[in-house]
Amino acid sequence: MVGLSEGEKQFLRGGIEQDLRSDGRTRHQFRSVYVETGVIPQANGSARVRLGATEVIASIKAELGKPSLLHPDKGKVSIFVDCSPTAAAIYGGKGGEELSMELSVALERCLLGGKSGAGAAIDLSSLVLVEGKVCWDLYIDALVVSSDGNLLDSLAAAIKAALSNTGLPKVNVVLGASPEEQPEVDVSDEEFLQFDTSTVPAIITLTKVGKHYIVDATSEEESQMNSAVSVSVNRNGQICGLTKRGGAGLDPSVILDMVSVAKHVSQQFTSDLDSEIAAAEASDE
Amino acid sequence: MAASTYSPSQGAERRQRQQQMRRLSIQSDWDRSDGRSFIQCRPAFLRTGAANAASGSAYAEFGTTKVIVSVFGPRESKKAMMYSDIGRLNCNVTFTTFATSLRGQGSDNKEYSAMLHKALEGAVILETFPKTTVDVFALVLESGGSDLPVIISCASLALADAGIMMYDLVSSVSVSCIGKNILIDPTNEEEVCQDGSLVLACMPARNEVTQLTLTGEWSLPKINEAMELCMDACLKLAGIMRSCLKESANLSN
Amino acid sequence: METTTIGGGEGATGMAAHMEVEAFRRLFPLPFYDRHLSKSVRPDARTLDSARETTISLGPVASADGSALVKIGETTMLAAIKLEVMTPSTESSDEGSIAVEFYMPPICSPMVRPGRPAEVAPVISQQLSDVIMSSRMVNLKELCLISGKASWIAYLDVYCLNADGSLFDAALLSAVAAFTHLQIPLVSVNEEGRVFTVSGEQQEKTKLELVNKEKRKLSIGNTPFPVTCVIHKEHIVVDPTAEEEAIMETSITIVLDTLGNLVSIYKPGGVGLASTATIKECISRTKRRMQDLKIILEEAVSVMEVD
Amino acid sequence: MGPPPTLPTSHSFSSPSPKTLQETKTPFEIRFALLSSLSIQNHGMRHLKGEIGVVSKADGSALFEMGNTRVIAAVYGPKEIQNKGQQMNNNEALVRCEYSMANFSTGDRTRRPKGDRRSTEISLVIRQTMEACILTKLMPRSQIDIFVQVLQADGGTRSACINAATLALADAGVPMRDIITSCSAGYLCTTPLLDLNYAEDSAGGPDVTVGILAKMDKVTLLQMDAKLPLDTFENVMQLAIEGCKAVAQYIREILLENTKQLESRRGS
Amino acid sequence: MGKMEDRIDGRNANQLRPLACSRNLLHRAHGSARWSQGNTIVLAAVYGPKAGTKKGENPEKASFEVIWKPKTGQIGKQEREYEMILKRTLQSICLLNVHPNTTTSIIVQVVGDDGSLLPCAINASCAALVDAGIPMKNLAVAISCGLMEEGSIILDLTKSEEEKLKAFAYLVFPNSPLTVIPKVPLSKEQPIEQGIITSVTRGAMPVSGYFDCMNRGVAACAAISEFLRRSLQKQSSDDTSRAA
Repeated sequence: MVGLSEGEKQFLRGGIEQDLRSDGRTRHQFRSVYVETGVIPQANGSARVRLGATEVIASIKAELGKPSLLHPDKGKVSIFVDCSPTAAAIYGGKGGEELSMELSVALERCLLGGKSGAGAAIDLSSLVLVEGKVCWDLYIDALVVSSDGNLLDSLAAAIKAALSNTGLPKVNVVLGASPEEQPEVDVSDEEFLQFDTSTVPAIITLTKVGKHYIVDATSEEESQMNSAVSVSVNRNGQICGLTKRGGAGLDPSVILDMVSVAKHVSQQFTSDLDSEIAAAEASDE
Repeated sequence: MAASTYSPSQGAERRQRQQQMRRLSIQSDWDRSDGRSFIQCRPAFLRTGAANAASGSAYAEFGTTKVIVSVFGPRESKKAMMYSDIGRLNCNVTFTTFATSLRGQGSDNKEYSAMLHKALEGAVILETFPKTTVDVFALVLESGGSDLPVIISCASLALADAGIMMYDLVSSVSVSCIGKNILIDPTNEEEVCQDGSLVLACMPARNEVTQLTLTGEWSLPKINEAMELCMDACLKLAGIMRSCLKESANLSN
Repeated sequence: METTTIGGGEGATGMAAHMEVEAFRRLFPLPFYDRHLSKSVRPDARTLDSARETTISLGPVASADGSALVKIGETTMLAAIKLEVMTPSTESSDEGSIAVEFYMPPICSPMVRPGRPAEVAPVISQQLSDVIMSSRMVNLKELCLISGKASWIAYLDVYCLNADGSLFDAALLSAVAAFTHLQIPLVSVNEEGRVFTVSGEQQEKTKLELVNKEKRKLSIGNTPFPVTCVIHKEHIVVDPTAEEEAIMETSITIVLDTLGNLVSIYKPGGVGLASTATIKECISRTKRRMQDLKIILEEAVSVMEVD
Repeated sequence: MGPPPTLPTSHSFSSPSPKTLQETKTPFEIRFALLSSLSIQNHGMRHLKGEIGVVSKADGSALFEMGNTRVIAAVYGPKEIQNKGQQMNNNEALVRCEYSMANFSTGDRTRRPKGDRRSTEISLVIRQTMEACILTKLMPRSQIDIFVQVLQADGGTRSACINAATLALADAGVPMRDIITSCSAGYLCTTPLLDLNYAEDSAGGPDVTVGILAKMDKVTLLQMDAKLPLDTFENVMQLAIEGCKAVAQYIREILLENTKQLESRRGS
Repeated sequence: MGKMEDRIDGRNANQLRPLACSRNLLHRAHGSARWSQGNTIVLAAVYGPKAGTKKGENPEKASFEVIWKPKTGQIGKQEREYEMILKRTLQSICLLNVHPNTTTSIIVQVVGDDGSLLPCAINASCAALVDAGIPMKNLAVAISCGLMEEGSIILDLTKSEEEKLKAFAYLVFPNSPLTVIPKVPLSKEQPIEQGIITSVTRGAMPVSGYFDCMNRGVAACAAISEFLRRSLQKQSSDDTSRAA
């Protein structure tokens, strides 16, 4: 819903061509990232992340549940993204559902790994308390409060920050005598287990405008895109997920080039994000 | 018990899957259950004109994956839609209740609908039908693995059958990554125990990728290898699709 | 211009001389059909009392316990049955049950859009389950596994893949064929009281106690066969297409079973009235058609057995 | 989160130690803290916090906190009417309102579908309340969208939403005849209580929500559930009106501060 | 007339439950009627004709929509079927060419259900259409006929009878102009020329049984239509009439 005049479009495209974008950034430069943790007191972990004028909140809630029959040795994680109509009027009513679903699916794809669980950012087997009986169900709820482009990257960053803010209470499980009996669960309210978020990847979306690709596009820039590729890269430089958006086709070699650029950019972004998270955690204490 | 009724085969299936998973993760070399090699696709059966009520339709059968796609239009857009000087593409994917081994709800699959839309929108020349909508409706009769690629290929065939202008046919193939191996056109059992997957839709004649999704952990060279494998298979599939279209054109003459 | 479809007879016939057939068909559908019917022939070259070519193929859906694909002309129906286990109610502790659902997915007709189910879908759904229950085609006692503990619930889902008239006929025929094809899996019971399937080799190895060794097939008695007719003036038109149904609004569906009993006479309103003579005529058409359908179904079954 | 601002006026409303509530982490602790605050039987209002311009792309936006209840409001418009069918009257602006709750806004996580009964009702209440103060006649053939998003719900969400919407409308520069503020009051254990939190609200006593046009001193919104004797009701309502006035005072200060900042920015 | 075996409620096989019909009960509706057969009570309201037809309807004719409101709970498949049957039945008795491109809504509220619900709803809607002044060719009269095990027929079934019987049929007949002229008996030699408008059956029955139902149904419908006519003709302010 960005209405740009011909002149403005030319200005944007010209800037990108000359590696100087309208807000003064280079093509592969992120906007400054701001992280605040512990913003939702009733959640187990939460964070607010701001990238320029884009603002998202992520909250993690953990509930005790039963592992699924197919994977008795794994906990469950589900991700729900909601686009608040406050962020843009078109998200009102049912208008935001499609985008919300698309973002949720893209995040699940990037964070939860393959069907066998390989490459998952969150170690699902660490969520199991008693195999086949008790496990943690993690509900990751994210809300887009204000939107100025690059929602997916911001959401992934917010989820990472919220996960590092998460403390799961220590649980003592006493199994019943017979297999049908519900096990007794004792949830500690003093001891908490921290989450290891070093494996959580960062998502880098490269937006192709003209011949060039840019990272962290604003909504003005996104309106000019031909196509975009979101790549999730973990600390080891492995690719953990990839989604293409936008209609125009891409040459396979271009995609591979974009992936390698994303890999390169991710190192800087991940370290920036990590230090921001650490700072936020410190101030939160 | 959560549900009041249940399928008696749940337990057996679970055991089977666990066995399979154990087997596949240990060995590096094994035979696929249907006797194919790792880089061999299932035999594809394609037909146009499956439902005559539609402007164009196609039926695709890859192994046990069976899909019907009907295309309606170009026809009047919904009243609530605003004016648009290019056409709209509306995609909808539904699974039958008996498509999967556990009885489903038979509701729309929003995720696949969105993916189908993304895979096709780059290929359809929307400028040729301004103000109107082309509806692409897919029904998965039976799900036997690699459902999305089959839907995409079948849909582009149905679009061609309906005479909708496209830059090129879109063909789509997926691969599964299990252990060290890359398997093309995986079946359901293989998909369940995959470590990663890559779905690629492309216009082979233009060498352009219209849709690419990837899950699991991949290194750059491995992505390269998988993409090449897919592009190659897509090219072959497009050939089959083309001959299917020619055949139906000859028949009608 | 007067284009009322009811009274436009004379004007239309007058104009017909200078008009292309397709244009006449579109503009004056009713006179178009009137002229055909007066010569006892239909636009698709059928006589009034002949049905379209009907085919039945069994077992197209491998993931279901029983399935059938039925085509009557262009109308295509896919029916599949999945068996699940339920705890029977206390009133009928030795009976299973059947849950019928009829779907018209958007692929079947340009009139159906996603999210808005077709108006007739729930009606046909209800009609199907009424007829299947009325005919007592399936003995519900045969669906019992362990009296009072567990019994089968057969989920019958019928999908219309292409809608071109006489939907109920095709749907009921596919449902009957799917029940004929139904193969009940071998099951055993574990210590928690849950029923699970047993494959052949497993059974040999472990010597599990089987619950239903004999009851693998349902004995289908009293198969119901349907015929839909359109009543237009003095004509009775058998097996109408979608176009014929839309133009000549009065339709009547008759279901007879193999014993010659009347399972259903379904006539939901309509301009034309059905007199005793008309109904008798329809019944005799149904009897004739039933013989054909019986043979088609038997052939489909014998083809399966050869395979 | 900035330092909690102290309530600027009326000494009679003491802040019910918001610090302790904010520092808590787990749902268990929160519930415990809430229950203990119940036993204090505080007559006062929870601490207030307002912030203007939290959503950059909106024409006007604001964050409003009442204790642990925290909502965001965004205003889009006045703009062209999108759906002509909704236009009731050609001479007035069309005001629309949508209320939504974040999944994480309550203690028990529930996935709530959009447009359930409760949110439709609250949307309607907010819309009607705001319509009373917007000079709709000045903007014929146009539409104003008000979106309120609850980030944290701890009682009195209606009031918080109305207060946030007032701030957002002012930020958007929508002409209003007065500012509307809202506050709730209840009656528990023979004591009238101002600004109920969730635990107090769910105790089952009556809950009176009042909205007033602050300067004109008129009540535009009055809702109550449960039963209350008439004379007690008057007391409770009076208390709520006092609360509204305090909120109005605070909102005025925020708006003044905001205007000063705008002025200084323009001046520099 | 077969065996005069008494039924649970003391009626004989041929006897209908007490009928009652009152009209013009609702202020806002253009026409309304409440019809009861024993404990089965249906309230029907008619709104319209309103301008325009819904998508998919023929704009050259008047169209109808029926909204079924069950006594409790949500509308299910059975109710959707009833809506469709009711709509098509009413369409067939109204003059569709008088108000082309209009929609008339009929809202059917079930007040009590003790069997023969669909016939009762048809009778109620018919009376409501008359009350609203919708142009009609003739009235429709509905009856339920049950087939006993030994072949005899009972009329106007209660819910428990519907559940117990092997087979039954809901039949709708037009009230032919014949009944306007009083005291012309429907003799046995005279075949039912006008035929049935609507037929819905449950359970398997021999073909002859169905024709027996038709014969008995048409006779009973003559009585019902006589009652309907009398109650419609009454212009008293009270507008309530009761059958003996």
